[in-house]
Amino acid sequence: MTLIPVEHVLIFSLLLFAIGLYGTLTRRNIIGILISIELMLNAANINLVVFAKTTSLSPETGQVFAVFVIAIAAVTVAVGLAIVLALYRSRKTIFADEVHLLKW
Amino acid sequence: MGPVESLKYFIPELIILCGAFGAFLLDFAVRNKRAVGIFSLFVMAAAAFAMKNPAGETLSLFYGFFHLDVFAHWFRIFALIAVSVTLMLAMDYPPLKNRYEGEFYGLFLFMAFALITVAAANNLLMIFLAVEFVSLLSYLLTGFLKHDPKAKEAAVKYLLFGSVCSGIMLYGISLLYGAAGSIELGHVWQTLRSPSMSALGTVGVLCFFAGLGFKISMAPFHMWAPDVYEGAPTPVTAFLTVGPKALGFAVFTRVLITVFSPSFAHWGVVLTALSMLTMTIGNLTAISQTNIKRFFAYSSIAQAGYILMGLAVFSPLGQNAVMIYLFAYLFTNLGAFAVVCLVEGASGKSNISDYAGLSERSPATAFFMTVFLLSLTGIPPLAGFIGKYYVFAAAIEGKAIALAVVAAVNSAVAAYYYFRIIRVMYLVPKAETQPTFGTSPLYPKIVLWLMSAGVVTLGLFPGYFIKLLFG
Amino acid sequence: MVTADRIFLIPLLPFAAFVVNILFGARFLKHRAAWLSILTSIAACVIALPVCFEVFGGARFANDFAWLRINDGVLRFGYLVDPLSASLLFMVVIVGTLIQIYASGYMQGDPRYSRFFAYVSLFMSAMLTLVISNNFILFFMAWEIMGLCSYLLIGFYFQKESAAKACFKAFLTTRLGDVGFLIGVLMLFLALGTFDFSEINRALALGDHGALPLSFLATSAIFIFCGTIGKSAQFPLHVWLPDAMEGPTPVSALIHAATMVAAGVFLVARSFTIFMAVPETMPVVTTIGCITAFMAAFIALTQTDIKRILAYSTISQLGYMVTALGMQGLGAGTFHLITHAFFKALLFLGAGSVIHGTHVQDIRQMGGLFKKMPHTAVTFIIASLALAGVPPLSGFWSKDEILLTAFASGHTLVFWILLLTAFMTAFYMFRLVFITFFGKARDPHVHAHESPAVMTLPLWGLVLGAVLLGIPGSPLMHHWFQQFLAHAIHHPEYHPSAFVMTCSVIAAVGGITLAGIIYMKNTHWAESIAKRFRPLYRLSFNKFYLDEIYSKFIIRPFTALGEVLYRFDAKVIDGSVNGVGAGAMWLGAVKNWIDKYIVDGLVNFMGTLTCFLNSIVKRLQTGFVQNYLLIAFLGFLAFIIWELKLV
Amino acid sequence: MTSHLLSWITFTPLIGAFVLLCLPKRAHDWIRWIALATTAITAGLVCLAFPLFRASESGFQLVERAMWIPQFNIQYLLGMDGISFPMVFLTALISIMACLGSLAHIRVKGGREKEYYFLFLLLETGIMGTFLALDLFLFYIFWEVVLVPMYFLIGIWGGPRKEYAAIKFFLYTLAGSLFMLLGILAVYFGSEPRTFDMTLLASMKYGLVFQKIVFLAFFLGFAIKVPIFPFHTWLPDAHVEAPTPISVILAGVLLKMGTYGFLRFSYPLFPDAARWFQPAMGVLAVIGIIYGGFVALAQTDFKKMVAYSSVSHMGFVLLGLAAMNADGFRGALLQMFSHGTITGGLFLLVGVLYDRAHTRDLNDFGGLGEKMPVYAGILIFFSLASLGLPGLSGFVSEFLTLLGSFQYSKLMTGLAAIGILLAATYLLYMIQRILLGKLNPKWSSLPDINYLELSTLVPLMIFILGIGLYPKIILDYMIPTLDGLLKTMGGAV
Amino acid sequence: MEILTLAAKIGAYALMTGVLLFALGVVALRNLFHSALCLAAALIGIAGLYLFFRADFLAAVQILLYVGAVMTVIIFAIMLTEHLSGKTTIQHNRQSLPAFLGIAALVTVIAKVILQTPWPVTQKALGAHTSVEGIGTALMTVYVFPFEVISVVLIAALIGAVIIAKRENPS
Repeated sequence: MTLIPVEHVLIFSLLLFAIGLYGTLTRRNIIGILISIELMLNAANINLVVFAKTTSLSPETGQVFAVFVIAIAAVTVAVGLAIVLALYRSRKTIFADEVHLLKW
Repeated sequence: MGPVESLKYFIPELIILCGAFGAFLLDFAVRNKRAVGIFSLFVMAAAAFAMKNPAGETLSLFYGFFHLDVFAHWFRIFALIAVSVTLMLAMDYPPLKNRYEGEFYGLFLFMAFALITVAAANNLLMIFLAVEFVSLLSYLLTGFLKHDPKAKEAAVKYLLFGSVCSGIMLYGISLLYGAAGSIELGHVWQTLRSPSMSALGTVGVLCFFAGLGFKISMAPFHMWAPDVYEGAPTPVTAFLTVGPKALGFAVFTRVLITVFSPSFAHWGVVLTALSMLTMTIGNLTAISQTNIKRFFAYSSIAQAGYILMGLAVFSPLGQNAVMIYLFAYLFTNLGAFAVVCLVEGASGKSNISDYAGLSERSPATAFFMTVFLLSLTGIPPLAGFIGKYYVFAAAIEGKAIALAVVAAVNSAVAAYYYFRIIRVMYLVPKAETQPTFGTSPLYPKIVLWLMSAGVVTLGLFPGYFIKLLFG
Repeated sequence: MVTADRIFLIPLLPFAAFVVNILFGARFLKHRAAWLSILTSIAACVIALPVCFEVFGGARFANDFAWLRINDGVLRFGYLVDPLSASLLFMVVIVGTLIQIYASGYMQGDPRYSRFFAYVSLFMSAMLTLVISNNFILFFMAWEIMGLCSYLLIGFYFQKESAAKACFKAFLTTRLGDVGFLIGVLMLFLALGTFDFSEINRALALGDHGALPLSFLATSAIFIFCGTIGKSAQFPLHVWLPDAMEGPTPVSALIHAATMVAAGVFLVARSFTIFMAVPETMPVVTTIGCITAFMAAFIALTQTDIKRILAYSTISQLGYMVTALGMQGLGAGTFHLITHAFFKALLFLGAGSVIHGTHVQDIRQMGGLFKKMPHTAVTFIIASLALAGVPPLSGFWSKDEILLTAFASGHTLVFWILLLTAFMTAFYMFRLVFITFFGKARDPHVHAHESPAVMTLPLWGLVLGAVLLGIPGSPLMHHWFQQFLAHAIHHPEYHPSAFVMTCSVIAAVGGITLAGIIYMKNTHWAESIAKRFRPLYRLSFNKFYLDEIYSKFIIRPFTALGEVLYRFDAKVIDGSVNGVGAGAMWLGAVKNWIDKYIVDGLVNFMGTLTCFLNSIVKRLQTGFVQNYLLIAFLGFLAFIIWELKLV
Repeated sequence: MTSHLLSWITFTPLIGAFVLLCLPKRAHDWIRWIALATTAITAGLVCLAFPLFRASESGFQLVERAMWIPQFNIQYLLGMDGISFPMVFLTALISIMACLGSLAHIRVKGGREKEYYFLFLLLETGIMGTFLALDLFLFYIFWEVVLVPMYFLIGIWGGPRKEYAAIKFFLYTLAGSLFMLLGILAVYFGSEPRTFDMTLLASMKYGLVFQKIVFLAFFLGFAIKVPIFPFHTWLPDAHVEAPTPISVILAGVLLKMGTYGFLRFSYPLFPDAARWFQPAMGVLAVIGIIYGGFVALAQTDFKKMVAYSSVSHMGFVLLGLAAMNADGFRGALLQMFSHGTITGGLFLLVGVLYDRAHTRDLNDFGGLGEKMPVYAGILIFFSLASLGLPGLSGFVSEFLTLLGSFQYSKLMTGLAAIGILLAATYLLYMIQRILLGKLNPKWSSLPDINYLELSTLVPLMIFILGIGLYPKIILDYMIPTLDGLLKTMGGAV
Repeated sequence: MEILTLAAKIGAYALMTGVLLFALGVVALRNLFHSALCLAAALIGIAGLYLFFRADFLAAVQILLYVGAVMTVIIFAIMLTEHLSGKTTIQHNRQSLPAFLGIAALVTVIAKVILQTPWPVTQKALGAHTSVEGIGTALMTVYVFPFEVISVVLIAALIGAVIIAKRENPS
């Protein structure tokens, strides 16, 4: 970590986060959106790991946090896909802009 | 405090956890799923019985990951009430019959546990974790009725919106963590005080707001709420309008009060703006609703705006205001949803037009609904008024005149749409086609009585509650 | 403290009659209602007349009690019987009683007989209160209640559209003056700090005008005079009195000839010290009086309704009195007031008798009634002579006093106008007399008969007054009456002048003669004269077009303003509020929400704005979750940019 | 009972209301009689206050004090003085009359009597409490409590546009009172020690700017209730649509809550701001008087005309308040009382006619004086009282008001005098159109007023006449308090 | 050492670039399956970065949990709904432009903030080495409560997910 300035990694993770966010905003496919969310979570994870190695007061904190985030991400995907499958079964669509019964 | 010593203070939560697993087991064993519900209620009662007010001292259980203080205590009581009432409503909710009813109760017990962890979360990690826990359970419960396309749509929207918001929040958390080098809120506060960190603090905290704002349905992160509330099964909607929202506020309060002491008062401007925006949008949109659940969704957005007033002024009074308001809102909104459940149970629909002539079809129900709506409007001497009084008082004390005026105007607008329901119930004659009310099911009725008792008592003797909550 | 006092009974007795009659009259008393009123009236007479004579002998009565606390003082109500009020009291009780006796016959058979007497009793009570009141507020209260009675009695035959209109007009027109009166009184209070007559007189006598400038007092006096203009039917508010003749004739006699309308003159007399303190107000009074006197007489020349002729004559005579007061002739004015009350009441009663006997009011349908109604005719002619100012009847003496005042005080123009008016008075009165009582019966459908004794006896009673009452003020008694009044309020006096008397007699006799020539001998002359002086005739016949002018320039704009404001209220104030957003409304949303929310529900500021915003905000909720996310994200971004002070 | 007399006065109607709630819906007679008895008992309790109340003292009497919400120093604090006593008495009086008026009227309106009387009694409690509360917080609560039953009473038993009128009334007043709440809170936080206690607050001094802002906040709340031009538009609608007894309460008592608020709170708490706003209030008063008069003139609806006449007459109250001197205050308070009785009576009379003819169009009537002589007499009586005929209470109050305002501004008084003239015009015009003229054959079978209706009107007439003839009887109760108020405001008595 | 360092540095930057490219592929590719593969590649790249940061444990978790478990589930879901993920369907909605502009602004702003901030890098942290063992101990001691909570989350969520994903069978 002495090799690369922390800012560079942070910019990298920011870009990754931005790409993920862009995906969530523009992907029609709900699975695509979920994938994009994974990118966002990973961006945050990179931050956590980098900070664990640079600014953290105790070395484990960031990494342990990252482990929890990965776990939560996995659960989110599981729950998300379960819901998407249920939706797919009844509505025959997995496009986010085709589910708009509820509005106004 | 280490894990072993902590356990003796952790008994209520353990009861709930064991109860949850027990409920799943019981679900296999019994045919009448209602028994599971009753069992769950007993679990909640047992937990409540086991709870002790830490009264003044702060217990940092599990190395500080479970931060039990008076504040957390009252929010876990809040969570228990919310969950128990939801259970009672669910037990007489026809669409849930024969659709994994037992699991539903079990999940709700987990939800109770999740809410308690939120209340006791005192660092960035636990906040993220606990909030995600609540969120995930909420997505699942929203989509629980699989036969209902609306429910699934709601779940999907909830999931997507919630995940993105928590992604943003997590990003903010990571930045805050990096800046402070620690996940303790106290450290974060220390760090952010230095001027060079203020820009980063801004970004981090606003990211944080995104995640919490989503929970409390604060504008502009509120837009999921109407769709989800409309689509979700009614007892779940009832729960969602109070439970996660209140706990979101709990975290919000904790973060703001510990992270931002009054030296961070410039955040007050942002919060003031958010508060005004939230209540205005909620109120403006609520006016034209035709579905009662959606209507209450917007109403709950507006209520969130009022509650934010308490936070925006950064004062002890404001902090208390949030709590009092939430309790008032708890009784009121759950009561109102009990009526919604009853009407839905009788007519199978939840349109506002289905309430026509309710005062003749079921005078008691209409009367209770009126009480709750008046409380939401903030008419004394009901609980809602005490909440409103508190937030107004906090605003005036903090010299936030503009905020107070905007809130006052908003309250007047709100009165209009709350009275729309009253109008429909009392002034619009019932249609020929509407079914008559049979005997109302027992549990929602109990809820009605309990909640209205809460609304009236809190309204008439707020002094007692204030003393109870804040000593 | 209220002390039991017989003088308090004077107004209270008729009031008791009113209460009993209004509550029980219709059901229990029926025709006995009249007797109750008359009895209380007589009782009032019995109490009042000794009091009057005591005052004539130099006594003075006053008593009061606290009625109301105003500011840091106390407003005390009570009575004050001084020479001025004693003379009025004397006249009112006698005339009032006689007219009520007459009315008991005249109103016989009316379905609302008891109501009538209730009203009349109330009127008597108010009039008596007014006369003996000791302060302006009590005076004003009585004054207004008289106005009410006038209203009720003019509208007594309310089924007639014209009567309904007339009472409305009468009340409103006088009310206009009353409001001025009230303001004047308030100003006076501000200047002098009291409402009490005695205290006002005392203060002014000492030259104490209060803290405020004298011009303030003058303004106050003018405002008070407004009351007179309204009540005594002075120009320009005289229009109500002729219409007031829609009421039963005894009412016209009592209220609209003898007493109430004279109260306006009495008001000026009552506040004479104020006018004296600010003499620059006097010309206003004189001018108004003079115009009224002349104009009304001029109009009376061409009228054909017997009661209207008398009404205009009343206006004209009231103008005379006001003119006199304006020239500081308190004695002359009051003297004429008293005498006039008797002979004008007599004239009206006579007219009533004629109407009662013939059932018509238009003099062109009458004629030759002298033989059929001898009592009526004789009394009527005596009264006419008195009015015309033929010596030695009372009218002559009082009118002469006024002319003398004008002449001697140097108001030459006024003198000549009044003289001309006197001539016209004599003319139109005898035009009336000749057409009505002499010649041939013009309308074959009219079957006249003499009235019963209950009606004719009061006529004779009044004749006594009309004939004799001139004496106390005449040179024969060395102007006893004027001097008597001067005890109380000092005012200038003049020596009788032969020139003035001569002129007066010539005018009277000339008028009568001319009327005789035209209407007895050469009846066709009337028409040719009318033709020759067409514009003048028209002017007179149409009462100077004043009603039309008022209607066009005052009443219609007035009501129109009400309409306009109402529309303003409904559209603008309510709508302002609706319409704030109206300019900027949004495409199709507009109609939608107007229909749905405005028409259906809330029509006010909040409503409009709210619904308008609602239509926008609601549209953001598209149902597309990514739209939500985008909005949330952009909002989030905006807050970051704002909070980082990048904007 | 006398030791907690004010509480009994306030809550007796509430007790009655809950007794009603326990009765079965069909027990109509019981419901009616219990409601009536409750109002009568309340009135009796108010009468009990007469021997206990010392009229010559200016402070609060019969005070009841108990800590309610100690955290905010909020007290249950009731008290009565010369300002509230007449109002409480008026409330008791008008409530009985309105209840009597309801007996026949609500039956006609299609039942739901239990709910009706429940709300009616709830309303009475709210009004009584408003007039008796001395703690600002408590006052606000009662103030708001009044709104809700009113909404239902108009909304359920009202005329054709009842829903609109009800919600309009509700929203207008609620909006106003919310601002008042902000003002109350500002006062609370501006006080040292913090308190809502009226008696303590009045002795505190605030900065002028603070006073002005808070005065405005209170003003909004009170002005809408009065209603002061231009906040009056709810009034015609509410009055016209409300059922007769409710119109009576509305005009008779409810409007007074606004002007009462000025006297009780705005003036003693913010005397400097009051003086600063004096011209503005005067101008609004005059506008109200003239405007209300003109608009009343243009009405063809009987009830609407009376409603607008209220705007005009309440303008006199405001004018008296704006005068800020002894006579003005006395006039204003007396006008509040007399307007309550007079307009209440007029609305009852409108109801009597409407119940028979089912129309209120003035142009539709005519000549009823012949058919209904007693009614005609009473209508004329009340109209005359309304137009300020001397001898009736309206005159005394208007006279005092004008006397007071004259000392303040001659121009305003002069303009207000136009209002008197207008009152005469529209009232007589109304009488002309209803009672005089030819009888419209449509109405040839209208029965005259009956004894029940008469019983609602005669007591009011007695008060109108009594006060008109000898105003001292009531003014003696008012004057010490009003003089005290004036002294605290720094004016000379 | 110099060369090694340089190589490591270049490798790290290359890895970052690669991850970003794959990430772009995730959001930009039409075929969802390809997107998923891109995601897998990006995740592996990130795991590499973790190694570079000497977070070996995390790298392992990343590979095992993410690439192994999560990706499998995702690809399974994509297969199930395959005919909808095909090339023919438009895969992006119409708000690309505002989203892009907004995100560009966000990146600019936050990048500026990141570069401005004086990150409190401590030598202690730089020098610290966290072993797998250390993390395990931490999870079992200090972080025992969150660890337990996350296990409850897993159980609860999986029960829920199963119920939701099950076919509707009215029993």
